Amino acid sequence: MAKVKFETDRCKGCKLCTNVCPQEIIIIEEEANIKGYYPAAVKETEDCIGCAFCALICPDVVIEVFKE
Amino acid sequence: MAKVKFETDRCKGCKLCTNVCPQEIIIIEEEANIKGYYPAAVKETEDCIGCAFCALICPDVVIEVFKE
Amino acid sequence: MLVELIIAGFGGQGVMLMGQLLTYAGMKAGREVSWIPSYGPEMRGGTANCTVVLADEEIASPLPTEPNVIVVMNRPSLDKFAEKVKTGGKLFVNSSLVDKEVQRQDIEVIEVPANELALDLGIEKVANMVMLGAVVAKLGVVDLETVIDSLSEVLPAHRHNLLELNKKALQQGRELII
Amino acid sequence: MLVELIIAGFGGQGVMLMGQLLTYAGMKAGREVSWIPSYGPEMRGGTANCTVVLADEEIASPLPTEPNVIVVMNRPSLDKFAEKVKTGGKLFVNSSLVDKEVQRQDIEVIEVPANELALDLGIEKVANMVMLGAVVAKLGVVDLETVIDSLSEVLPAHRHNLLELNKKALQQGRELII
Amino acid sequence: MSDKILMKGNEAIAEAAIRAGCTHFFGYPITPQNELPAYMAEKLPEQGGVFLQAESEVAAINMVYGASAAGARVMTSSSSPGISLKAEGISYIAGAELPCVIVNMVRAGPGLGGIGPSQSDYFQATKGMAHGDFRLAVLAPDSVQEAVDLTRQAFDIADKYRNPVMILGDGVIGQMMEPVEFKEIDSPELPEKDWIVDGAEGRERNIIHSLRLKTEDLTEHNWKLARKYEQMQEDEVRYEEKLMDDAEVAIVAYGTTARVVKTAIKEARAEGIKVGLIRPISLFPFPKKVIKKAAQQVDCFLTVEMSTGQMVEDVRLAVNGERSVAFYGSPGGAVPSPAEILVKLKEVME
Amino acid sequence: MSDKILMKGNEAIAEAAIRAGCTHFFGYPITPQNELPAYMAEKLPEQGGVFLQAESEVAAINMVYGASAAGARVMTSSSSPGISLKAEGISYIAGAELPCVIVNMVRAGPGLGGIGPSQSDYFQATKGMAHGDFRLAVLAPDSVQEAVDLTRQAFDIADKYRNPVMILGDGVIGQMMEPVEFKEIDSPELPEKDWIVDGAEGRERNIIHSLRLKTEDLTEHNWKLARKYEQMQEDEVRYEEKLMDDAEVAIVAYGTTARVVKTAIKEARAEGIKVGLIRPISLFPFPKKVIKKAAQQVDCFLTVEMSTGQMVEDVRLAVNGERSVAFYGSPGGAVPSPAEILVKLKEVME
Amino acid sequence: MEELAGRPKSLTEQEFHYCPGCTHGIVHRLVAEVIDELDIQEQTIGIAPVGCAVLAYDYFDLDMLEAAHGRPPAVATGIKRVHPDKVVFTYQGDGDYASIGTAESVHAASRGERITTVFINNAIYGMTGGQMAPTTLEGQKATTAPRGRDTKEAGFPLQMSEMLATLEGAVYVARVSVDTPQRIKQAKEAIKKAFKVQLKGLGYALVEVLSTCPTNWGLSPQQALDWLEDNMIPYYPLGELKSVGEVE
Amino acid sequence: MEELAGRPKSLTEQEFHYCPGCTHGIVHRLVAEVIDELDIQEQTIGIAPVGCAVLAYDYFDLDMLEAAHGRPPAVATGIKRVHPDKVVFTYQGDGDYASIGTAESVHAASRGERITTVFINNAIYGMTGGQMAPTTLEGQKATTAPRGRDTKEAGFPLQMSEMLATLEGAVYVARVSVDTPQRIKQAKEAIKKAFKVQLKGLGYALVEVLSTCPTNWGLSPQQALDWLEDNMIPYYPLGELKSVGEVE
Ligand SMILES: Cc1ncc(C[n+]2csc(CCOP(=O)(O)OP(=O)(O)O)c2C)c(N)n1
Ligand SMILES: Cc1ncc(C[n+]2csc(CCOP(=O)(O)OP(=O)(O)O)c2C)c(N)n1
Ligand code: SF4
Ligand code: SF4
Ligand code: SF4
Ligand code: SF4
Ligand code: SF4
Ligand code: SF4
Ligand SMILES: [Mg+2]
Ligand SMILES: [Mg+2]
Repeated sequence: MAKVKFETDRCKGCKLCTNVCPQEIIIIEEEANIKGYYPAAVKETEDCIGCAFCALICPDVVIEVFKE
Repeated sequence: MAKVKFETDRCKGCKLCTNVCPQEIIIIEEEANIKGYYPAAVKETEDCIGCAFCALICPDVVIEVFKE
Repeated sequence: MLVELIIAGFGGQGVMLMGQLLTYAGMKAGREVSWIPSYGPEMRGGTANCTVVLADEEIASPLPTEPNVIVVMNRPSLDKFAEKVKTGGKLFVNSSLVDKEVQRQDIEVIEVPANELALDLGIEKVANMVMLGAVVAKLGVVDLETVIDSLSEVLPAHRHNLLELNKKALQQGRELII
Repeated sequence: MLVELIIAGFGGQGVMLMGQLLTYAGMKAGREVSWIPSYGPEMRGGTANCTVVLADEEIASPLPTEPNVIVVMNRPSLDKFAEKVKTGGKLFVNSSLVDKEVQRQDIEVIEVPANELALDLGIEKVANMVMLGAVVAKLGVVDLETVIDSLSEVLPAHRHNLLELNKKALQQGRELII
Repeated sequence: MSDKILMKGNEAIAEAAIRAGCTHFFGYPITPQNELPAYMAEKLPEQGGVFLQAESEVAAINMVYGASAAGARVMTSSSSPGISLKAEGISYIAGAELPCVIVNMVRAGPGLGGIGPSQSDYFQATKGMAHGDFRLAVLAPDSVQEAVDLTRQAFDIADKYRNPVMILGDGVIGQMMEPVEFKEIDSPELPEKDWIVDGAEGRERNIIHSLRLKTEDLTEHNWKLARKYEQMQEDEVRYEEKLMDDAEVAIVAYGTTARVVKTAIKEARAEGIKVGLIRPISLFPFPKKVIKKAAQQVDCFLTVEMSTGQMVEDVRLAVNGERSVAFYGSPGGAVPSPAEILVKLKEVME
Repeated sequence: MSDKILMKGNEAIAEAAIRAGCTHFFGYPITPQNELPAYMAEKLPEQGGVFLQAESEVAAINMVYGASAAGARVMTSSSSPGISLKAEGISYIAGAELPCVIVNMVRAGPGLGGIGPSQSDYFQATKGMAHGDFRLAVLAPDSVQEAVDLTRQAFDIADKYRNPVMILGDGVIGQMMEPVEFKEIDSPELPEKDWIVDGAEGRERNIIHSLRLKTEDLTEHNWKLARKYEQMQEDEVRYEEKLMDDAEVAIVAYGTTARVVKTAIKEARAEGIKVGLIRPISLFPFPKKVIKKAAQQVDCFLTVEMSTGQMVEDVRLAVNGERSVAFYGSPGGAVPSPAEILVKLKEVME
Repeated sequence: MEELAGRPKSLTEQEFHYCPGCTHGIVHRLVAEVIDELDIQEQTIGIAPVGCAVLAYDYFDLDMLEAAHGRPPAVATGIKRVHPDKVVFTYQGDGDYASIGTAESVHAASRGERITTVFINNAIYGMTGGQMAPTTLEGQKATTAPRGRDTKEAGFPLQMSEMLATLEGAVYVARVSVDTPQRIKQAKEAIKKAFKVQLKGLGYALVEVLSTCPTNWGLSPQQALDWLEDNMIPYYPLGELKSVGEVE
Repeated sequence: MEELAGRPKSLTEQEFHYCPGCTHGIVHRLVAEVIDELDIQEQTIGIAPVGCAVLAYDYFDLDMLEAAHGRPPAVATGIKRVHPDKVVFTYQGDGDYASIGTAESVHAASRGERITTVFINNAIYGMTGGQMAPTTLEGQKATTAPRGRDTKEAGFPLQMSEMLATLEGAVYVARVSVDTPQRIKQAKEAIKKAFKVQLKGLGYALVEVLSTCPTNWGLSPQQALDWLEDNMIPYYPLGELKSVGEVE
């Protein structure tokens, strides 16, 4: 079981993570964060396979990935 | 028939010409030139074969070589 | 007449262009004018702003310390600039993106839902022109027509396809004030 | 006592060493001393010289404009420096290499056949020491013994095999004067 | 309405340079002057000129040396750290007596400092630019229009004296847009460039060098340069006086600072304070006679600079003890406010 | 006989630096200071120190920046054109508040100029070294012994103020041999170097930088630097006065020139002229109080420099119009003769 | 729960000031991860360049310096010669490393200076707003190459790594990219090796990282990655150009 | 009588100030001969370096400049961009070209600047009295390497030509020597080709000439030539390293 965690207020909405997720479960939220960017988030967390691609490509160290 | 001509007062007595002459006819004079160097000269001019090695290696453009 | 104005917003909101257009129109209208941008690395991912002065006399300092008009296009700009408006001055707020209430009583606050009105026109990008239309109409120091006339000269050639849209946006902004 | 002296010659004749040795001996003898060389690109294939001052009092300028002693080791140096000797001063000429007559009447000219005397000792290279021996003997401001004592301290270690020869050369030069 | 156009200082200087016949530009990017090379990159090739981004400021200034020696009107621009890197090259250009125009859009130092407007390169520009006894002519505009006008003059001064000329601005002058007019100006008579190197076809060869091995030659050369600078002192002093007629205090300020001072003076006058402005436009040659004369009239001077105090020394040298000279400085990349200046002014007048 | 040894200025400075605890030297060859790096190359490795010939002066000064940041006592040396190349780096060092010692054996400029002794880098050393509001402490010895003594002090001043210190000499000082003594000196109390970067083991990390993006920070930083320089003005002024007690004229001169002036003064005194010498040893901080005081006593000043006139401005600033200040210069790499100076002196006294 | 990815210890909490999608941030993270994994945080001194990464000293939780534009290799040399037992790295852009700093880069490599360089090749001057870099590709537009780089006027894009690999002192030279997760992993391996080379005292180690500048390329972050892949990698081939001596 | 050898027209009458046996003089003559043979004396602008050849402007009977130390390629660029139809060459020592001027050398080559460089590699700083050059050989003594060059401290002798040959803009790169009459002839051919490359506008042309400095090597002129042959040629192999495009 994998888990991803987004530190939303660091996100700049670059969407790189959304593009690399093999599960295509990362979406961009409709609410801007404090910085004014529309941040990324994972909705169907249960589908995450813990590949960490998102974290690898995130330029702003927004994402943590855990595995049990 | 070849001829060599040394502009003696330009010579710095480095002896490079004496070493390359295949005919070994270049010698160093015993009298210093105006600069205070002992200049090179050819004594047995008739033995010169006009190879121009001396002129090629002379760093001070002292030597002219002619051929008839 | 002396308008000392700061326009501030997000990089990409087109605040520089707003200022340039106003300045250009001011020049066309025979005013003394100056425009000056913020510049440099703080622009990376941050806010951008420019300062415009329109005057009847030779402009001494192009960098007013107490501007009488400030236009804020986003929240961080409000936070940074709301305090700087001169008493009796005007603060234009892009209410589409700023939901915070302005506390000052000594200035006039004009709320312009610029992004929403722009979206009405079909493209959010012209929110800046909507706001500018409102500002120009409110200040009344240059005609909006002059601003519209300036568009083709200030916009780079490859953006001239957007002239009509920008014009509409400017007019939209004016509507709001009238 | 104030000796202001220039030693000039060909690069390679060891004029710098002559000056340093004299300066060192002067220091040993308790004099105020300074030594200063010519330096830089003009040294390429040209003449070299150094200036020595020996004094009883603190040396003001280490660069006398009118030296009272000049030592010339070759012809170009004579041409350059003969005029500079102060009236009443001394000019030492290496007569082995300089055949030109010195015209000045207001100075004392001392001819030293330094190269020849050096050759007598078997090695022309010590012509400089021969000359120095003569200079020291003539001036009398430091003992030749002090100069000889200084040799081992001024000569670099790898040249210490030549100490004895240099000593002889110095003495040879003195002979000439006495 | 005039034929004025609205332009950024950096771009206006570039345009003015092109109109002054500048055909070659060599530079290296640095804020806040980047619009200048960008403009050159766009426009120069269109006119058969050459824009080249050099690998560094050091390379750029040496390309300028080469192009100037080859006879071109040539320009480079940079900002403080980049100008420091050009120091050696500028000294060579001055030593070899080559004309060129160098723009310095000063930012606050030292080191990387900040990019805000500053005047902390005054000493460097006017006195200690690099090793050796030479000077730049230094022109400091306070508006985009003046930047345009001075750019033209800079090229003429450079050619007239065969000496580098610096235009000293800052981020405000470079980044600001103001209406400008490019007037048609007749060129002054300038000496023929018979000293250039372009292949000695049908003439004696030319040599460009700054080396002078004989001390007599170098001494004479340095006095020759010194005479040039004295000539500039005679002929090239530029300044503005404002409200000096009845002034009891004179503020001395240049460039961007002078703009702010004008506002301060307006406010002071409104309060009945008799204060005027002396604005040096040429920082070298410095308008010392004007200040000396003013010293006969005013009670005291206040020098305002965006630095911890540099031009104030030249003001003091000109005043020569006749009056007191106070200083107010803003050295961190911030333009001082008229209010601060006013406070200082009142303090000084007590 | 003392334990004096006969040494060249360049070598003596190197030896003094090593004795002062200098462990690192980075330089690039240039006449007339080559014996200094050569000496370092010979001796430093023997003591576990590091000598490195850098690829250029630019690299050398930035190596100095690194080594100083890493906590070493570090030195570089060069001569005029090389110092110009170091300008940017020196500004960074000053901006980042790093201590180091820089030797400049000045040669005549501008450009390649000549290699003769000169004082034409005075402005550069004391005022306009590079961009930004910073100063070097500048020490100018007039003998090999003084060069030795000042070298030690230079390192202490550098560490005390966290500021670069320049030793300003010329070919005479560097090439001359004079007897010297290396005295054992107790180190003054110096602040602990708790700011260095050497891997943040068991402590808070340190950052060395000159960038300050916020104008308030940079403003405060520049005023902090300015206060340092004022502190130097209080504590670090060094000068020599000679025969000033009854002097009616004061000659102001430093370094090599002061030596010649001493001879000139001796000759003048022999003719009954009451002339004395004020010799600034620290050029920055400049001994302005001493000169100001002398202005109450003498009738006039004569400044003698190997330049077309640089320090004379500081003399005039100090005198502040109280007395006339004349100038005599020799700007081509030649030391002026006592006779020339005497002629000028008589002219001035008329 | 095991953490597979997260914030490395050697980064501070400070948010990067880089533009959205700028790969500077990725490389920062990789360098910090390597330092963590080698457990050298308290022995490492990092040098920030002048360029967009100028504030790197705020991001790496290490002893840090900011060096003048182009001079990090010289500054690193100064530090390393004082502390030969510490780890010193420079982080530099293409303008910094391959243009103004060419002499310092070449000679640090030639000396075999025992330092590590992470060289961010984004084919542009990011910080100053999009001027041509030495590595800007043929035809690529920049504010100082408004018609696209013309090799006749501006010369050819500089293959710095290939050039430096000819030097004996450069013992490890690799070019990597950060445009895909796979390549990001490889990039990290190369950076790690470049640090190990230093720890072993073998000589100079260089990792060139192909990077994006969405802002000045005028592309979205993803388009920028694609452009990198399509245009940069063909001209700047990936891989180890040189690896002398054993590091493991 | 036919003149087989003599004073080329493109040299002035001025005597060289070089030390006895210094090969700078040979190379001067070769360059002048090439200019004569190509008949370009009135189209050529030469640039003297700072180094022993600083006075080259007195010797070449051409329009000449003296450039700051290391900057001849930048100065040449400035001239060439003003007069693209003229011939511009730089004459530089190893300190000038390969140390302080590295950035200018690399970038002139990389730009394919249409200029010619004659690069005198004498493995020492002649002018300043024998300091280590970037090209000083391992173990070779110099005033700043009193124990001989230690590659651990000072790095490896820089093979500048090999390094620059990797650059696309450098279209002709050759290394020659002037230690024997035969090699002197080859050297002249290479120099000639380097000028022809420029005349054809092909790009940057470089000829590295292995040379002697008897004075600072502490050898007689002949010993110096022998030392060059025995020590320099093995490390700096002779020949054309690169020749792109046809020149004849
Ligand atoms: C001496 C000097 N010259 C120029 C600059 C301006 N400058 C700052 S960053 C930079 C280049 C940045 O480009 P690069 O090194 O490629 O880094 P990037 O921003 O692309 O990461 C320049 C030219 C400077 N600060 N100092
Ligand atoms: C900026 C600068 N740095 C240093 C010098 C001193 N300098 C003069 S020539 C030279 C090096 C000469 O060596 P090289 O280039 O190999 O030429 P060579 O004399 O051997 O022919 C140096 C360092 C200088 N004149 N300018
Ligand atoms: S870890 Fe992999 S699967 Fe999970 S969200 Fe990230 S990219 Fe998608
Ligand atoms: S990659 Fe990072 S910064 Fe970009 S959208 Fe995803 S979480 Fe946000
Ligand atoms: S031409 Fe040949 S044979 Fe004649 S002297 Fe010269 S080297 Fe000897
Ligand atoms: S090679 Fe030339 S300089 Fe040397 S000895 Fe022969 S003629 Fe004289
Ligand atoms: S300008 Fe380019 S390199 Fe700089 S932060 Fe933005 S995207 Fe990154
Ligand atoms: S020092 Fe060396 S390179 Fe210079 S002229 Fe003498 S021998 Fe030639
Ligand atoms: Mg970049
Ligand atoms: Mg050499």
